[in-house]
Amino acid sequence: MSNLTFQEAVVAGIAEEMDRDLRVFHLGQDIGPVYNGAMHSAKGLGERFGPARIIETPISEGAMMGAGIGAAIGGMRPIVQIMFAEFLGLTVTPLACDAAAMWYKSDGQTCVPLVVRVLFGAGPHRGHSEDYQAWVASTPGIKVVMPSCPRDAKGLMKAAIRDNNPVVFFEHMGIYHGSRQEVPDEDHVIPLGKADIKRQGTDVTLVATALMVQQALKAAEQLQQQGISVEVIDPRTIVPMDVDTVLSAVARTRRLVVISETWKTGDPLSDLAATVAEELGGDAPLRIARAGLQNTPRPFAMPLTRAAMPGVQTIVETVRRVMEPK
Amino acid sequence: MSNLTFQEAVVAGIAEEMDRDLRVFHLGQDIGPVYNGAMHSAKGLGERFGPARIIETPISEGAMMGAGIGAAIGGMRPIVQIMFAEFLGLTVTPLACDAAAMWYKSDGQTCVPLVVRVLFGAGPHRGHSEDYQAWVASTPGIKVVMPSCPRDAKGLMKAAIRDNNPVVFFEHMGIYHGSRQEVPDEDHVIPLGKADIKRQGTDVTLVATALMVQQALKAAEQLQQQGISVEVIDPRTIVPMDVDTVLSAVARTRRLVVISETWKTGDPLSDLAATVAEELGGDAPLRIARAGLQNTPRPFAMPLTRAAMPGVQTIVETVRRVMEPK
Amino acid sequence: MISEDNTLISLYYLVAKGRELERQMTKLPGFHPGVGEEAVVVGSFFGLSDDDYIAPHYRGALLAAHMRGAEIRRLVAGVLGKATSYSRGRVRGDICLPLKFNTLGMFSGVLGNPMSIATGIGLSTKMKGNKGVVVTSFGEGTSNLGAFHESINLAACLALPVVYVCHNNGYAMSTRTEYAIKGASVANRALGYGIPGVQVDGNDVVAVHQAVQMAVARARAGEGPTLIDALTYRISGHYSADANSYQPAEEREAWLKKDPLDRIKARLLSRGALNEIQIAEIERSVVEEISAAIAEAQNDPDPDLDVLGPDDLYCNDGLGENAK
Amino acid sequence: MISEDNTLISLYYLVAKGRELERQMTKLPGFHPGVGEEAVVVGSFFGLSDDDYIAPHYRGALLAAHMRGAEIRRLVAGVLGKATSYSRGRVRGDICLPLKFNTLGMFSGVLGNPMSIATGIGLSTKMKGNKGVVVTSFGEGTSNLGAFHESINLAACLALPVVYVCHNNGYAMSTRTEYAIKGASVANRALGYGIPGVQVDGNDVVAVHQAVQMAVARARAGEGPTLIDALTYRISGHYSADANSYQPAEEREAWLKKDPLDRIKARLLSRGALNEIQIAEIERSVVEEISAAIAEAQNDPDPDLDVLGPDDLYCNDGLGENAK
Ligand SMILES: Cc1ncc(C[n+]2csc(CCOP(=O)(O)OP(=O)(O)O)c2C)c(N)n1
Ligand SMILES: Cc1ncc(C[n+]2csc(CCOP(=O)(O)OP(=O)(O)O)c2C)c(N)n1
Ligand SMILES: [Mg+2]
Ligand SMILES: [Mg+2]
Repeated sequence: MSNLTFQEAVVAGIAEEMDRDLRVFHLGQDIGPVYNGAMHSAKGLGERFGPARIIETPISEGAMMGAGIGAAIGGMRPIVQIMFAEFLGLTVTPLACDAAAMWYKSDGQTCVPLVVRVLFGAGPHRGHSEDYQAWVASTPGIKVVMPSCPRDAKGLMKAAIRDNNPVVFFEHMGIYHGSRQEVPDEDHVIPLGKADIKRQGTDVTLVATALMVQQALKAAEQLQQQGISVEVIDPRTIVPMDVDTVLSAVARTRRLVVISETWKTGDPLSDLAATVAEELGGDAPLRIARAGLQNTPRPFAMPLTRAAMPGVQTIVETVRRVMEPK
Repeated sequence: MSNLTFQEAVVAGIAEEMDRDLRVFHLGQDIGPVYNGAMHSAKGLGERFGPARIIETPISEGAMMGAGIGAAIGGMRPIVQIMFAEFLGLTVTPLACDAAAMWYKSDGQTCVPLVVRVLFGAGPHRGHSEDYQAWVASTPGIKVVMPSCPRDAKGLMKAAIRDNNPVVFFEHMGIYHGSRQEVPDEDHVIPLGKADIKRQGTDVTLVATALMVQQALKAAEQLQQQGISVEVIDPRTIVPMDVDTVLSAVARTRRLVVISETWKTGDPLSDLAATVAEELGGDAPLRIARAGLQNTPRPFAMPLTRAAMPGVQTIVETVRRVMEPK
Repeated sequence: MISEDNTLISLYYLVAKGRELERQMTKLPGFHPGVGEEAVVVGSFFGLSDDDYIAPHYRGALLAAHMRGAEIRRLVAGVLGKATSYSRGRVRGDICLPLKFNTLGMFSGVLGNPMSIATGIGLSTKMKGNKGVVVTSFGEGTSNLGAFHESINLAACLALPVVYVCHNNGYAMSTRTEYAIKGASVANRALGYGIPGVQVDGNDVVAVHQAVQMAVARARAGEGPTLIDALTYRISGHYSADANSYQPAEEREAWLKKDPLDRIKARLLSRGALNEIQIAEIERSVVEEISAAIAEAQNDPDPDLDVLGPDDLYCNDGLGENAK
Repeated sequence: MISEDNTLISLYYLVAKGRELERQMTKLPGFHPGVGEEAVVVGSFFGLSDDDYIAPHYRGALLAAHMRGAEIRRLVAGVLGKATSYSRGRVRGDICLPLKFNTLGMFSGVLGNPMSIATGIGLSTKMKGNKGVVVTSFGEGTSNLGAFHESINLAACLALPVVYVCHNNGYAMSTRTEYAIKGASVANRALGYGIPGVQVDGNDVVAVHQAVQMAVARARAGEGPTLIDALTYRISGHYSADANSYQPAEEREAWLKKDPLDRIKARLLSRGALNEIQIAEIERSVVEEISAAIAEAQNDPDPDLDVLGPDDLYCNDGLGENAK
């Protein structure tokens, strides 16, 4: 076990995989030993693996993505860092239109083992917080990972690197250099597509990702005091979504709360909520409530940024809503 | 009244607005009098308005979008054609990251009256059928229009051109040169954000857009024979979504069916289904069912293309599903 | 001398085959034929090794894939969406090619993607140190896309073994080159990237072949990418039904006089490498081969619905290793 | 002569003001200061008319907006997210500027967008036939983005009145220019678009001003865009906390000797346009002005939650007409 931050856990996972598999390499802007990547997202990798495997590029996200896809076709296992999720739009054309379709459309002639790293989320970095997760999650063939803690971050990164499909790996800036956690040193791989129940509960099933998981756990504490028992499920992988775990949970509680840091339209968790309504809706009572990012561009000033996204208070209120009879 | 195809109706709407407002112009690839636009999407406009207002560009979708945004800031009212929705990824960075946010973030210093035209959908053109509607629908500040018939197409295009916000206008290739419809000649503007009830019904509320509306109406006929009365609602505008019309309808029928030609994850109609579950779910019975595009890239061969998307048969079965007790 | 004759004969044979293929495919709806541009295709992809990769321009793509070992019948089946295609009908075979022949096509309809992806394949061959190269081609209209700029600049910075060949064929759909490119040439753009930019007569298959092979040698030697600007002309319409009436008669006439097939033929005759009878024989056999392949493909069955998947959306562990 | 002196004095005054602004702003966290690049900013945007538009590089953006009439106090309030900012705290004011001064900033954090949008503003001024021009600036690192290629090519094809000025300051974050650009210069890239590419000493405010004004005159005359490659050096770190230890000492020393502020000062002194006392006076006043503005901004209130909206997500009919 080591006591790591989210950032340290991600980098540790990458380093272990680069040791294990010489085909794995990292490509991005300013990820070398001089700058170590935005927010130290590649800390130490340049020094340790050198310029042949930690490759710096000009500012050209589209070509960087194409380079990752092509290198994967050519037999390597690239990790491409697109500094911020905000820049994903520059890369979706090669990633979503071509790479995501290659395994299926080529009928198995090629796979694209590619990891795409992006920073996102409201945090110390005052800007670049947009996630645009719908842009990658809405296209079949791309897996999307969004961890909420250091332990998951390392295990999921290792799984993403070993996966044979394009995987977009979201790293939340609000928890990046935050609280540490004991993370296994030995080979610790968390399969993509498996949710984790972060807290047991009997009254309400709450689903959230990344920073919202940490907020939800705080809210659950408060609600416990008020006699409401909240189960917190972290899908960890947004695509593929572990629908079964959520369905069996809500089948028990009959109450689903979805908390998201992104906009509701296009949010993969909205699709999850719709699926729950389809599968479990009928004559038996079923309550669903969602809270997400205010339906505007993200405002900048700190008080506005905070008020525009769900906080502990909003989460508590949303849970109380599904507890009231209707 | 004139008897027009979808393509003729769209072009007529554009021509009327270009006559009415000299600030309106059209920019795109091969939209001039020589080629008249892909699938004749700009038929006759080049000849009628000349190269000063029908502006052809090199293949550079990103710059074309930037050009439209900038021209709008500068006081013009551009219509930019991005030939196929499949190319939207090349344009979302200026469109979604910047243009969509300008009115809100500038606190009203500028608006961006811009229309973006895209062709999409399974049709005669064997390819370019992807819509990627989630890429534009998921970002607040962009309006998204997806008409299902010539009459709506003209009225909505005129409204889109008069709107002061970025509007992405989807033109379905499967109905583009299809059946004609009587379209008003006089000033016929259909407000964005208002759904249209294409068929009255009492048992089930069905929501669909574009080609799926036409399929749904056929299915509704069949179901009528089987004694099931289906109400077909066409939102016409995907963003902003006319949630109220759908809610009051489902409040009556307690049964919602959503039929979509796109993938479920990220589909704005999935958000609509989730909202219905939130608002109307509770102790009273509520049934929801969805059918969408198979969760893979779109296969090419005609039999596969057809089987991968909802057809009349799938729609009938989906409606029957919500009629069964559960 | 003999061996040079053999090369010329091979080049001629491929140009003749390409011409017949494009000619016959024009009769199918929605195809984007490359009549008149066969020399660029053949010159670009002739003489590569099997480990090399190619990412050809969509126009002329079938000929390119065939040069890599793909069967014409199965390629045409791909255009028609038949079960016998290399993807079993999953992808449009007119622009998307079988990767098992180290041949990358368009997995979507978006121009530019093959340029950046081919650049990445070049990165992998460089990292693996196996001296493999990548030859990719595209149209002059496509050179106005950001993908052109970013890809070539990245290849230049990392000294990647990639050769970029432009089909400078005068048009992008109906848009004339001089309307969309104000620079003196596409080759000029190489100056912005610090790599060689070479202009070549795209209707002279030998000239294209030599220029590309020089660039390939440079790439194999680790000296980085080259941009080749092959001047040619689109005799075909943009697609089957396009009458390309927008091409001025004189312009068209002038280019018809420079027909790449006639030129390589004349060269062979003047060298005495082949005589009229041999040429007539070759062209007859080519017509037969192409006609037969297309006829077979047309009679091939449509895919069954089991081809739909969707259970194989992802490449699951293990599979990836075996996949090409 | 007098009038020329006056121009020089104005240029000096702005460079001095810019220097002090950048210097003091460096003390705020997360700011991207442009110490050493003030001459490019001042030279690019001096002498334009109010109807002209500018879309400045994010580095040095506050000085650019101030040159258009924006108050420093409110601009700084924008950096701090205060209620008194031009957006009431809705947008990050370090890179996003008040459009009411015909000054376009970044409405997202994505480089390249201002280039293509500025190109479109140029299209509108051309269509309105009002002889307005657009001057936009960006870094050499940004010139590797597809947006650079597509925007300039489009402007060239449509002969748009846009001047593109590159802050060629040696670095993109920690990436050295010679690593990311193998071409001899950024100016070279103009050859690929058939427009003039002009290299200029970016630390000579007069030289930058003259080069830009020549390009502006060309644009007003309907002769289309120009690319200006202004060679300068980033004395600051990439952002406030960046120690830019990666800058070799000799390189830095050499550039410090070419300090743009010292150079315009020396010029004024040698011409006798100003004497030491006057200069000391000006610089004292500048320090006071900037210090006061920043202090005021820091004391300004945070926005109330009513600034959140979200009811004004869209510009509703009518409003658009009145909007700037
Ligand atoms: C990004 C993108 N924009 C537009 C199109 C539509 N389109 C298909 S072919 C073509 C012309 C391409 O011109 P060029 O690159 O010169 O190749 P050519 O057709 O002349 O062989 C266009 C505009 C596309 N497929 N992709
Ligand atoms: C598309 C995009 N890629 C990367 C970044 C992150 N980033 C911010 S500033 C910067 C360096 C820009 O270099 P340059 O254009 O030379 O301007 P300079 O910082 O030197 O003034 C980078 C890479 C970004 N904001 N946008
Ligand atoms: Mg061409
Ligand atoms: Mg720079």
